Amino acid sequence: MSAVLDRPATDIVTEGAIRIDDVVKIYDPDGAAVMAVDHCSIDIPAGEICMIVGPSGCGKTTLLNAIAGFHGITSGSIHLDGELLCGPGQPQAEPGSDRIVVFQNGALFPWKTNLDNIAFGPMMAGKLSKQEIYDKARAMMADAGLSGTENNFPGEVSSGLRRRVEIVRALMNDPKVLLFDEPYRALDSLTKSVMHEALLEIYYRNKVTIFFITHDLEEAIFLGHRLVIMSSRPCKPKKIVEVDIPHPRDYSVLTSPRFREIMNEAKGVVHEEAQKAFDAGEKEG
Amino acid sequence: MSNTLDSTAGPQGAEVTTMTLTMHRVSSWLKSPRPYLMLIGFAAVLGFWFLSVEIWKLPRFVDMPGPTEVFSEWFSKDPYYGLSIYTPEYYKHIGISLRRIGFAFLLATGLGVPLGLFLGWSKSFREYIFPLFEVLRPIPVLAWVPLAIIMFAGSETPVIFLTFLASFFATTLNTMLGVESIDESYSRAARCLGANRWQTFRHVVVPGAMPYIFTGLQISIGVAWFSLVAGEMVSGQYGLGYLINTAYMMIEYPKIIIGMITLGIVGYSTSALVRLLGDYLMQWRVRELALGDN
Amino acid sequence: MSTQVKEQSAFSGRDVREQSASEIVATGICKTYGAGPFAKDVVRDCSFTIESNKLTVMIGPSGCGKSTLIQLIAGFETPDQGTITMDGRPITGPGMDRLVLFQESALFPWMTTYDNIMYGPRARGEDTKESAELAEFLLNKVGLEAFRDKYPQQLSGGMQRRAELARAMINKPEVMILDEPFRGLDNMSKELMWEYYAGLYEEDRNTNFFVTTDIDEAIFLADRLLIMTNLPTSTRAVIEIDIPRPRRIEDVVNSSRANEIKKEVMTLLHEEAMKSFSGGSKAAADFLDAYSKRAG
Amino acid sequence: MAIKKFKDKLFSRATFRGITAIVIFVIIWEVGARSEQLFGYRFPFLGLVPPPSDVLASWGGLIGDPSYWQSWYMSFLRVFGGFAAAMIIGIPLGLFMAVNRTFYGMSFPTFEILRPIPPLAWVPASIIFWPTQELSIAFVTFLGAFYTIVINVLGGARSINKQFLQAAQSMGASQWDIFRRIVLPATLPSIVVGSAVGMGITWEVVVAAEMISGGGSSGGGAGGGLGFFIWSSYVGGSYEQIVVGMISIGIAGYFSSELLRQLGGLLTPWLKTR
Repeated sequence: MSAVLDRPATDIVTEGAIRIDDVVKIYDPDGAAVMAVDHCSIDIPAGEICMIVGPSGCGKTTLLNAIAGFHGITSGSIHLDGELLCGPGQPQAEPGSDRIVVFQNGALFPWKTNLDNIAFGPMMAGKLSKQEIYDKARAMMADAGLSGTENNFPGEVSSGLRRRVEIVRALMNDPKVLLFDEPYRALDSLTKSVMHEALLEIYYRNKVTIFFITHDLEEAIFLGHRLVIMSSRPCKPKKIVEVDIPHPRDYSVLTSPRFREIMNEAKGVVHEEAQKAFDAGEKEG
Repeated sequence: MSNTLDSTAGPQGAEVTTMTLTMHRVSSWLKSPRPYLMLIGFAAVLGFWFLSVEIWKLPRFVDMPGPTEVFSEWFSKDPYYGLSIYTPEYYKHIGISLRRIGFAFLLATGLGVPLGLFLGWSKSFREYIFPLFEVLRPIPVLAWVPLAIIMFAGSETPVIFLTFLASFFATTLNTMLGVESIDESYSRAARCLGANRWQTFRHVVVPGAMPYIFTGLQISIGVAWFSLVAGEMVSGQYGLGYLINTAYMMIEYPKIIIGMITLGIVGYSTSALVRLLGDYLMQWRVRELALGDN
Repeated sequence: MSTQVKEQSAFSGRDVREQSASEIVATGICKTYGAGPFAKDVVRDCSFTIESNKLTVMIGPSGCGKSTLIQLIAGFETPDQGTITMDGRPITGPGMDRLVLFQESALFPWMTTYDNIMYGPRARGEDTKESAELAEFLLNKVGLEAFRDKYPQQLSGGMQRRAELARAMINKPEVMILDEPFRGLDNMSKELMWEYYAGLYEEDRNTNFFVTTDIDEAIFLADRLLIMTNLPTSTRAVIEIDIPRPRRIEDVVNSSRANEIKKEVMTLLHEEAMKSFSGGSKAAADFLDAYSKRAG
Repeated sequence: MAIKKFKDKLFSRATFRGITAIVIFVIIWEVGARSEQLFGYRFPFLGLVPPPSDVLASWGGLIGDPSYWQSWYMSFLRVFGGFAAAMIIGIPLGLFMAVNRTFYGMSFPTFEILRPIPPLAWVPASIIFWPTQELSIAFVTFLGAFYTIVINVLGGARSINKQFLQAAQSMGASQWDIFRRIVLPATLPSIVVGSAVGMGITWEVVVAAEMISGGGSSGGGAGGGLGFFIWSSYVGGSYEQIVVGMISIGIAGYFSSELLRQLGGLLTPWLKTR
């Protein structure tokens, strides 16, 4: 099976290619320099689901924050569709609605209803009328199976539902890239499996580039076109695994032989890094 | 984030109307031992007061006014010491204290909340102002009394100033802590979604700090009463603190106790009012908490 | 199956034959919380057996009454109807013979690792040399000797769970009850913990009762698998997992037997989700959503 | 390492900014206070306040004055006396309320009804009741810290993670052992927080009580203290000394809280590891 043919996404999507080039990030909290990201280069074509796999606290989030523009990089450069986000002369990217983050613990505003949360981005941009925005928000909620929860506050609905609202909130802004920071970490594995399918469902309808951080290999293989396995601290790509299972995927994939093969291929590398972190007794991030 | 029984109770909870909810709470409260224990507690305190003062006449208690003396004065149409729920003077004291509290509290909230928000929001503003704030804060509000009398003319302004000062510190500090407590990912999310700095402030910082602001206001109203009473006892005309102090000087002891009880009731009511306002403004919290409650 | 083992178990220092029969039987238990309009059936007519010297794993959708069942078995609460017996005697309250390991780490934050492990013996007034030696032995066993004077907050998630295992083992419980003990760990540490815990279990084959929502975890660990229904909870099915021990992650992951079981379990849980949808559980709604899409 | 950190902090931008703001504040105060001399026009409010330079001079004169230090001593004695009493009675009471449901049901509503009455409103009643003025001040001081401590202990003890108690129970711990080794240490952080807040209130109350009983109608005789020092300075017209007194109380209050914080840190070493 050829990897290229099995990516229906890439030939349609033209925007959202990320080029991470030789990025280094050094933290200097108490005078003791800590290298979080070490000469990291990743090339993500538009419309790809790229899974970044590595043990907790290895510096994956640092990379994500650099793309989103939450903090700067020490050297190297990051481009989005050929345009410089950050690099020489511009250490920190400007956060913008073309790259939206879905946070680890969720960042729906608890003081706004689900509908207001989803309408937030366009309301801030102020390009559409309020009526148009809310119509669009309602329609998108209905598409994602969220009808009936419009006037609930995020704290009133299940955690799985909250995650879905957050993804819809991001998609309302027609982003080029979605950045996921271990969003399903706190969910139990049954709910998590449901969320994976929901995410793919949404992805098939709105093909955007997805940069997804995880430590869960099964999640990574199930969702991703490609796995970038990171070494633990400082963070650096250690191995890249192509997942040549055709999309659209469903849960039967999990028990397929090819899935197992890829799992085994990746597992050795991941295990080694996990063992390192396990023995070091690092606190989890 | 735990998916325990409580958090899945959402949909059913929504169908139960407020009415049945209240009914159920009341009936289960009446079925529990709590109201009866509460009555026993009250009876014990009142009984001890009554017995020690009026029946046993214990050594130090004899000088104290007993409950019958206090309550007969308080509810008398023709009070012996001239103060009861039927005399306009009683309401004048309450009214004046309330007016002072209201003025000082509104002023402290109006200045303290914005200041606290900016202190929490802007790092450089905090670095300039907060140390000064911290230098002034350990000075007890009441140590300002003489200086306040010197600085402000008349007897009304110093009292209001003292009350304001106490509230102001509590409000500002809590508001600042509230802003600092907001999870960074909220403001990051807002910026991701294209909000500018002002929009982030308006849609994230202000509502996010709200729970802390209201905790601060609860404390603020408490310390406001605290310093108001002190201020009224030292200087000023009328007010409940003044009532208590003059009653002591005129040896009209039952009035002291009436003043104290009134203070308790009025003080409790004002803080309940602040709490209600908080609940009204923070529907999202009320509804979240209600889920875990039943 | 382990009754033939003659030698002492290496880590608990206890003769394996001593604990031959610690069986817990639950018959027809019901439990309702709340009253009036808030009454909520959590467990209804639920029966199951935790067989002696086996690792029984209970799996069910999150938010079903599994944690309630643990409260009942541990004796912190009593069922409204039905009986739970241990070796024929009814369970009336918490007891030393049944030890619970909780969902989130319940290590006492104000005690160091060593003091935490020593808590049980000290609480019973057995602060003896033997206990201290056993504590040291267990510290070594779980690889925390270098962290004996650290507070729980200074340990990683995986280390906290190991410390908690040691704190439980020092009390030599007849039955160990584990309530989603590895929840919240990242997946890699979790898999390492599975192997670790399975290794401990394989050493002396005590009666263990393990509750989880993770299918892989359940299949990897279990001798017997109890599949629970959604609210109100009762036993849906029992599956004997005949994968030979000792088990290694790679072997189990690749075995076709494990895959077969996984499919079976997934189907059963799916049906549960369908049934309870009318009950209005949000978790179940999520399930139904995803599964119906998969079917259509 | 520690020295380096301290040095970094000392010369950081934040320290510089803080000091700048305080210096500006003092300058404004000085200029404002001397506005009548400097501009021939008295600034509102500030124009009536003694300038900091005079305050400093007056303070210099007081350093050698034993009666000034006597005031410090008296206030400290009252604060720590009242505070210790509040701890000794408040902590066990709070714990008992948390442990015993019946007692809680009986005492908590009464407690909540009495709590909104500001401690200073108790002053006259207290003077009537207690034989000496010293005791009545002590009582009001005690009351100030008492409510806060009880509420914090109660809240802390009632919010203990249920799993801690269940874990201990299933390991065969007795009720007493659970109380001693679980409830007590788990409540300790809230006790520390409660006492820190209580300490602040204690200073407020002591100062006020000293002012009211000393400077008010009751004819003095309470024997000094910093609150009385301020009041007598006011009555005597030496305004610089009022400010000296205020600053002294500020310093005293700050050090008492700091002492408590350090002590609390020693008692709860596990919190530092977070």
